Amino acid sequence: MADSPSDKLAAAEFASAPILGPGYNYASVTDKISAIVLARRTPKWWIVGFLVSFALVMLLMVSVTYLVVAGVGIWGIQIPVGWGFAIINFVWWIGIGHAGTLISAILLLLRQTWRTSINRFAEAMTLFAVSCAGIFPLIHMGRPWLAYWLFPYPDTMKMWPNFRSPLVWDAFAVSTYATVSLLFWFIGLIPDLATLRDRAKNRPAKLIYGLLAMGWRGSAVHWERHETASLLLAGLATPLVLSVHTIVSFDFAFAIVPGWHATIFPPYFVAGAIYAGFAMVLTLSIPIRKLFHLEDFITMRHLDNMGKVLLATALIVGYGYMMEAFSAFYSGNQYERFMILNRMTGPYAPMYWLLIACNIVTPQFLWFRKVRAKVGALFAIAMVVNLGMWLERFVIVVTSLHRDFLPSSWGTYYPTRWDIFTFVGTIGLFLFLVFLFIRYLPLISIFEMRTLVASEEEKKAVN
Amino acid sequence: MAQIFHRSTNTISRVSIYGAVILIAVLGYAVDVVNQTSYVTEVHNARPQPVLFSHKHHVGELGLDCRYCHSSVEDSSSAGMPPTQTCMACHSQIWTSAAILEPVRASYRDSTPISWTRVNAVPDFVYFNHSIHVAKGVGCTTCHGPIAEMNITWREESLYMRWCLECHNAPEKYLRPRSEVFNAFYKPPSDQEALGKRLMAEYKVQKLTTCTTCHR
Amino acid sequence: MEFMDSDRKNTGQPDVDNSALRKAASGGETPRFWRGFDELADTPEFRNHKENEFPHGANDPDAKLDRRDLLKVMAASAAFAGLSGCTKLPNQKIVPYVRQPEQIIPGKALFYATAVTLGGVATGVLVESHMARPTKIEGNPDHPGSLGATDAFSQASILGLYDPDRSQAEIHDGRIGSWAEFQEELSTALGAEKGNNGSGVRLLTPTVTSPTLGDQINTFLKAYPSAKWVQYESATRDNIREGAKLAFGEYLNTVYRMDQADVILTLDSDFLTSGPGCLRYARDFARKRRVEGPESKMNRLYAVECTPTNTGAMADHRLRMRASDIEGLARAVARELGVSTVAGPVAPPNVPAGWIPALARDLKQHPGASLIVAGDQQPPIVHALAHAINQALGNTDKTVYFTAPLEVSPANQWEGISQLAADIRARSVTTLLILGCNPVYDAPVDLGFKEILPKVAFSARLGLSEDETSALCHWHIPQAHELESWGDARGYDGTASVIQPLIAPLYGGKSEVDFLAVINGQSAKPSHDFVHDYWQAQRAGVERFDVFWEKTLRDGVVDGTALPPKQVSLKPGIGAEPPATEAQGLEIVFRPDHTIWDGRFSNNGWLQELPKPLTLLTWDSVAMVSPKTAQRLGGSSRPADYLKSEDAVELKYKGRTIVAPVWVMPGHADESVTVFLGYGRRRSGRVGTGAGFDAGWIRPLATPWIGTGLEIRKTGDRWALATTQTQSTMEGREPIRIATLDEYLKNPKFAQAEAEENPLSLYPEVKYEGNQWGMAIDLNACTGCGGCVVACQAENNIAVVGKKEVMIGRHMHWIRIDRYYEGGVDDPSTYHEPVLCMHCENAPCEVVCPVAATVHSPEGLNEMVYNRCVGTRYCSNNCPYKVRRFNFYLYSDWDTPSLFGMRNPNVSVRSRGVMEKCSYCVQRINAVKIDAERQDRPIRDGEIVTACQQSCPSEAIVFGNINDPDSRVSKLKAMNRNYKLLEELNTRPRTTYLAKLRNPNPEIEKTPAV
Amino acid sequence: MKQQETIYGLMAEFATPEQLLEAARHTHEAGYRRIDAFAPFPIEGLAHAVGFHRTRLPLVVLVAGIIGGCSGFFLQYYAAAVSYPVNVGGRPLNSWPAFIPVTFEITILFAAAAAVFGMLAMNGLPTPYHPVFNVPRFALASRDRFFLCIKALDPMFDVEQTRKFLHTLSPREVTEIEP
Repeated sequence: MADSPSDKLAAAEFASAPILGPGYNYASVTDKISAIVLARRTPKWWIVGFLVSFALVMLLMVSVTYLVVAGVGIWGIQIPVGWGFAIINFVWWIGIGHAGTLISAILLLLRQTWRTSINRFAEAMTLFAVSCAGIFPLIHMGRPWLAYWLFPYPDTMKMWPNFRSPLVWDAFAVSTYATVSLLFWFIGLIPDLATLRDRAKNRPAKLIYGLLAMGWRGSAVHWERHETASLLLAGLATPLVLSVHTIVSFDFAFAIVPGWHATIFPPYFVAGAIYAGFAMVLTLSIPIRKLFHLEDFITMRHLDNMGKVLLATALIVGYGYMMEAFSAFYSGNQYERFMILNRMTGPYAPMYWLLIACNIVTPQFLWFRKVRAKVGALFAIAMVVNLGMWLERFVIVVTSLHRDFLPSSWGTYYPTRWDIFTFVGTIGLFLFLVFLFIRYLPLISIFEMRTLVASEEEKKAVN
Repeated sequence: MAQIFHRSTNTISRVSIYGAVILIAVLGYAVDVVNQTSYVTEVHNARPQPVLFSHKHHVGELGLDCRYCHSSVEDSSSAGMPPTQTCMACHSQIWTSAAILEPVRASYRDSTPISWTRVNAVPDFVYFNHSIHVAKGVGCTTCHGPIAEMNITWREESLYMRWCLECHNAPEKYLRPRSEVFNAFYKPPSDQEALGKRLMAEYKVQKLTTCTTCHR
Repeated sequence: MEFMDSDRKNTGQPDVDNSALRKAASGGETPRFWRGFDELADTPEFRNHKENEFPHGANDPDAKLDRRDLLKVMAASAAFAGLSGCTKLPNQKIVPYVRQPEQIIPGKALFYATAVTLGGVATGVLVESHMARPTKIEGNPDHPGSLGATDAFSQASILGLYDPDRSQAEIHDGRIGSWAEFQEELSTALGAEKGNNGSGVRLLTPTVTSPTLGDQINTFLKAYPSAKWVQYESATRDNIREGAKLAFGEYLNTVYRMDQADVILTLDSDFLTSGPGCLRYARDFARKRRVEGPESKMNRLYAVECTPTNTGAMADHRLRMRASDIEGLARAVARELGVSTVAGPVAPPNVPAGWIPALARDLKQHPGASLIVAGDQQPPIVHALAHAINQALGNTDKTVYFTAPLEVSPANQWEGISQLAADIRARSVTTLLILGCNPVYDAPVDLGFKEILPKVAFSARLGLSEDETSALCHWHIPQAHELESWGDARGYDGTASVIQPLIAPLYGGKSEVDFLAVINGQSAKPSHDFVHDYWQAQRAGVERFDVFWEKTLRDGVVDGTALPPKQVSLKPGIGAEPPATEAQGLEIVFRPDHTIWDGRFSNNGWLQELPKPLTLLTWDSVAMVSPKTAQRLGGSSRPADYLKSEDAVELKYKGRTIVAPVWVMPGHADESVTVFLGYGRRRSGRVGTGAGFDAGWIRPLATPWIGTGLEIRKTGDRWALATTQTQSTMEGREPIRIATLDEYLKNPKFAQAEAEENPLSLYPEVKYEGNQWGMAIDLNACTGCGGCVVACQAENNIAVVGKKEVMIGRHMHWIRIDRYYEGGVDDPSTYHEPVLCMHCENAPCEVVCPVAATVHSPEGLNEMVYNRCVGTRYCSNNCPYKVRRFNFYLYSDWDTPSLFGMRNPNVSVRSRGVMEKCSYCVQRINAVKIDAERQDRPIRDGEIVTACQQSCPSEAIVFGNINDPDSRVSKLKAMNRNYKLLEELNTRPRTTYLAKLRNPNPEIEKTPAV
Repeated sequence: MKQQETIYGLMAEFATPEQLLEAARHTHEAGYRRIDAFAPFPIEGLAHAVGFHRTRLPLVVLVAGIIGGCSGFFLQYYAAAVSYPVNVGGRPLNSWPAFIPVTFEITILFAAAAAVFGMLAMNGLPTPYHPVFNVPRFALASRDRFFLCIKALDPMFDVEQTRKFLHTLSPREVTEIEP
């Protein structure tokens, strides 16, 4: 069993602040969390937020429909900039997804007990982010209805995908990632679904939660296998999550375009992903703990830790940018040199410097405990980082392409309103799913909170 | 606590889960099967024609050579459809009053072409050339089937790319001597493989599977 | 007439019955010339047009039907291509002939020889015809003016033929009329004139070199002695004619022998890419610049010009100078070369010290092998001086000779048109018959044709489209396109070609010959007979004229019609009278547009979208100014105020103003503004109407080409322009490698400096055996004319995307001509580089395609399979040459039936969302391969010719088998000038370039430029 | 033994995990084998206490992973080098380095699927209906109560004896479980 009481003890001792408010027992954590789901009355803010996000989903529908009818020409893409917002957004969303898996898998392996209260919705966030990401590779195609050609199947043409293409790797990586995340998330949910089944008052809820819980009854043997499965999945998900963003970075690193063709991409994409992901977790958890009064479960300790992770990854990413510039100059390759100079001084220079400001300068405030202790400040920084990471992808995609080898084919890329609608639309879809999730599923893992309570009590016993 | 579900739910739920998996597999296979059916491929589906022309009679019984009507097959991409003139060459002499031939006579009389219904067609993005296939020893009936037995002409093969590649990957299985190309009654010999290999060498037949062979 | 044929795939469009022959073919034409007629007569999409008598296109059910089927097939093949190799069989019909004509074999192309004309001068062409539909124009190797090459205009005439905006019916005062009705009205009108010998009758035609037409017109003038015949074109060549008259006292035709000239001086002339014979001149010129090895020589070209031209770009020494100063320079050179009695200032302004003497010395050293060429826009005196200098250098009859004029009756067209205007104002014109001309749009504006034309009692106009002039005439008669009509015309050296129809008039148009026949009351006689009979009369000597006629039609030229050199004697005292006083103020120069000429091609999408050389602008005309002048005109020293490209300005000249976009043109002469004719059409068609601004509006009778006193005022607005290249410098990269001849001889391997012997590769080398296709492009020969671009567009069914898309950067050309400047913005050297798919052996595009839609063929082709492409655009991103083009929208026209017939049946018409690019004309490769295979023989070198190569006048592009050491392409690639573009990327391109060489005059190269 | 038809077994309820763990140990030591314990969260050693030693799940996952990896690579090799060999960018037909990412992803996919479905299968889930749900207070097993069940199938099972025995473990209460 991963989080043995003793480990939790150790973790708790080193911990500066508590990771669970005082005075909670099995019953109270159970009731507090399941109450959120089973509450009769839906909070007003939820209804408002839900409707807003729903409206944005409709915007997405409109944009995509028009896209399929008219063609990708409605976007700003052209030659030389064949990829624009679509791929930028794809990488951005995928990156965001990574934090969830990281928290649920890697931190589990590293026995970080503080993950307990945030991993459930972090994982959910992963799923939602990946589903937003998944839309773009599909719709950015000139003929999306033929997307299935990217997968191998015996067809009447005897044709196969080209397995040398990073896009095919992408297709496999992203779909695998989505599937595994979903499974991981679901088996984590089973015991809590059982809890809801047993707490639910009205029959439909009982039925639905009951079916989903698959008749979980908390048998010791079941728990044993459940724990093993979770650990195995964590072990699998960890290399998977690293591979996914590595492969996403291959989309660029495998191309010969100056600014893409760099060995540094995989590590710095992964770091960037975690960076973006944690920023998004913060962005979500801060309002959620406020609105659902979960300050005792998602404590300042959590926010503080996430702030630290943010800072750490910010430094890695910053190092990435530095090395990119350095190797460009050091390489002596005129195209690379030009590329980096063009980023810094060319038509898109503002984007580049704004990105530096967002991703490297701003997070430096997190060195100060005071800042990390201010919820508002953390939230602001997280938002800035979200923006910064989007800009990073913009810079990578656009500034590399718009001026490559032959000056004769240089061009400038301007997004159209449809680029923006589609992007905003996916943000809407993301929020839409988040709202559904926090209303109808336990947004904190109940059974793991119970284990946490158990460990707290042992701590008392020891003291 | 009371039971929420009846005993049977256990079985039902398990069956439905594993059933779903199997169902998906079956559906996938079904699509492939349907694509092979004559409903999709039109294979063996005799199509109505303005004139009840019988290859069985003209080729099978009278033994007309393919080239008598499809005259450009040896030097053009298209095998060519016979002008009314060609029909009238004989039918101005025989069956001159047969009702069945009225459309032909009418066409000749007031110079309005007969519009036949296409039986063998490939998509617009496929560029097929009859002359080179004929020149390399691919017999008419290899693709067009037992034409000498067709009263109303039907399509013998799916004309799917997969089908084309069967021969382009292994011509030796299908080649025949040039002298036999237009023989509608040709039966491949028992040692087809050996013969095919010999002819491949003799006719310098290549295994062309590169895209631009057919797609431009 | 059948010239050659090649194995091509059937169009898949129904074959058709030729029974309409008897119905349709009027009278006694030899049927087989008319075969095109009948096939078309019955194919559905054309039937629409025959029945569709309403010109303003009431939508036709049949057309819709066709379209639906077509879209069905398209959609189906797009949507289901994946699941099933081909879709559920669409219910197609096969419509065979009733009686099959002997030449036509379904699926095989026929080639017919004919000619297309510009300004009356013929270029011999071969027209490829599929199932009697003309689909492509090639040069006629037997025609001296073509030698197998074509220019953009002739290539694009195929689109002109199928242009859906062509007029489709006789219009009488705005209502649909009929040909018969018109004939009646005309005969009454002429009948009324009979009494006074037709003194009220005027015949307005473009320049006529057609012997047959001339003969008809003379017949008419005999019948109506007092009637007047006026020839007029706004891009008139009066200056040349008057120049000859000034020098020799008579109208003459000047022919150059570039192959004889070692030193050439052009005075504002663009002889390489425009004007009669330019194709031939470009070829001869380029041949004098083929540097094969150390021993080879190069000619030397000096260009003095105001507006940068392709010729100027090719020059070894280019001197920019206001157009009105060039006369001064000509005088100075003449004096330097001892042409006596030349008056005028000692040296014109802005000429580097020692330039003229050095030039003169160089010319002197090449007596009989030098050449002075004066430009069409230069006044007669400059031409006269040029003649005089050539005479003095002993070039006459060596590098230049003179013949009788090409025109049937040469005349000063501007005097003609102004006289006509005067007569109309004086009410002395009662009947005006206009053949093709569009005076309302392009006549000198102060003649006010728009106002006076309605004053004519009976005016009729024969025109391809219902344009500005037709709108003001009582009658508009749809004109038959050159590819639809019988006629003849003379080439640049006088060689006559018979123009034969490839197809029946799509919209029931009438040819000029038909029209004259009606005027002469011979409407019963078919136009073929006029041409036939005329030449029969000319060849009275020949027994078996039918054989001669047959041969003439087959060859495309009439034997022995080239005009013989004429002995000329120079008039004394040329240039003796001092030049007109130095013109003051800002200069304005008018020039015909490079792609749409005087506006006659303005509704031609291919030509509108063809990037104009040097500016690479499309869909627009501009007012060109030099950077310095742009600064000055800014009115202040603040760079923000300088005139910039795309600033809208008001041009005020001789009291008229027009708003135009500025284009700051490096290398343009200072204090001079160039504007281009042909734009700002008000009634042209879907494509041409409204594009650009009408420079003609400020072009008075007095100054057709060059004037001074222009005023410019900034409007403050912006006029967005669509150019296909925004970056003009090489940014320290070396896409084009350049050296002077001396440098090259010192270091013959300069172009291959940093080439590695065998670049590293992780992977085992792929063995390429058998035929391996490759291409070599000689940058020393390429003039950047753009002919190849349109040729490629025609051959490969490339779509036109329109100004907006070009502005975003979505033009579709498979071959583009890059232009780079080197040196300061004021007077840079200009270089051209055609870039098409390199067919890399290590193709970056192929590896990244997820669905293997672009892969490598065993013969080394980089294949692009449209029907497999899903459109990720990854390949384009990863193509360092950016030669891939993407269908962001459904660019190909799947709706307009008339365009279906134009398409090359051997190339898929691309649908939305797929990538496309140069295929090395794989359809041609396959056709030849199949022929060779069937005849069991190897493919001969030069047997496969790509469209761009075929059209190239300067033979810059060579394609062939690089595995065969004796092939031309291998030989070129073996040269030490040969280099690979972006070699350092190790993409191993199959297309390579021969470095550019310049041959400057050492004396001048030393002197610093001003 | 007629009890088996009438009841599924006996269920004892405890207040704390420690008590349950204790009780489970004793019951096992007492020789009962068909026993099961129910808790709202995993308790260290409980499974061991009820006599469950090790799960075979990891092995299943390993095998699935290996199968996935092999089939993944073979699929690519077959497609690129056997079924339709074609020169792509001058790369060899079997560009195995390029095939690794997909191979890896398929390995993970198979292994992960095996882990989840293996777990469910071994646990005999889904089982929406189960006798233990008949125990009135069993709903609390997913909240804060801990249960020990001795099944009637146990050879040592006898309603009275077993009930007595369970009471020695000082449960909150002992109830019979309807089948």
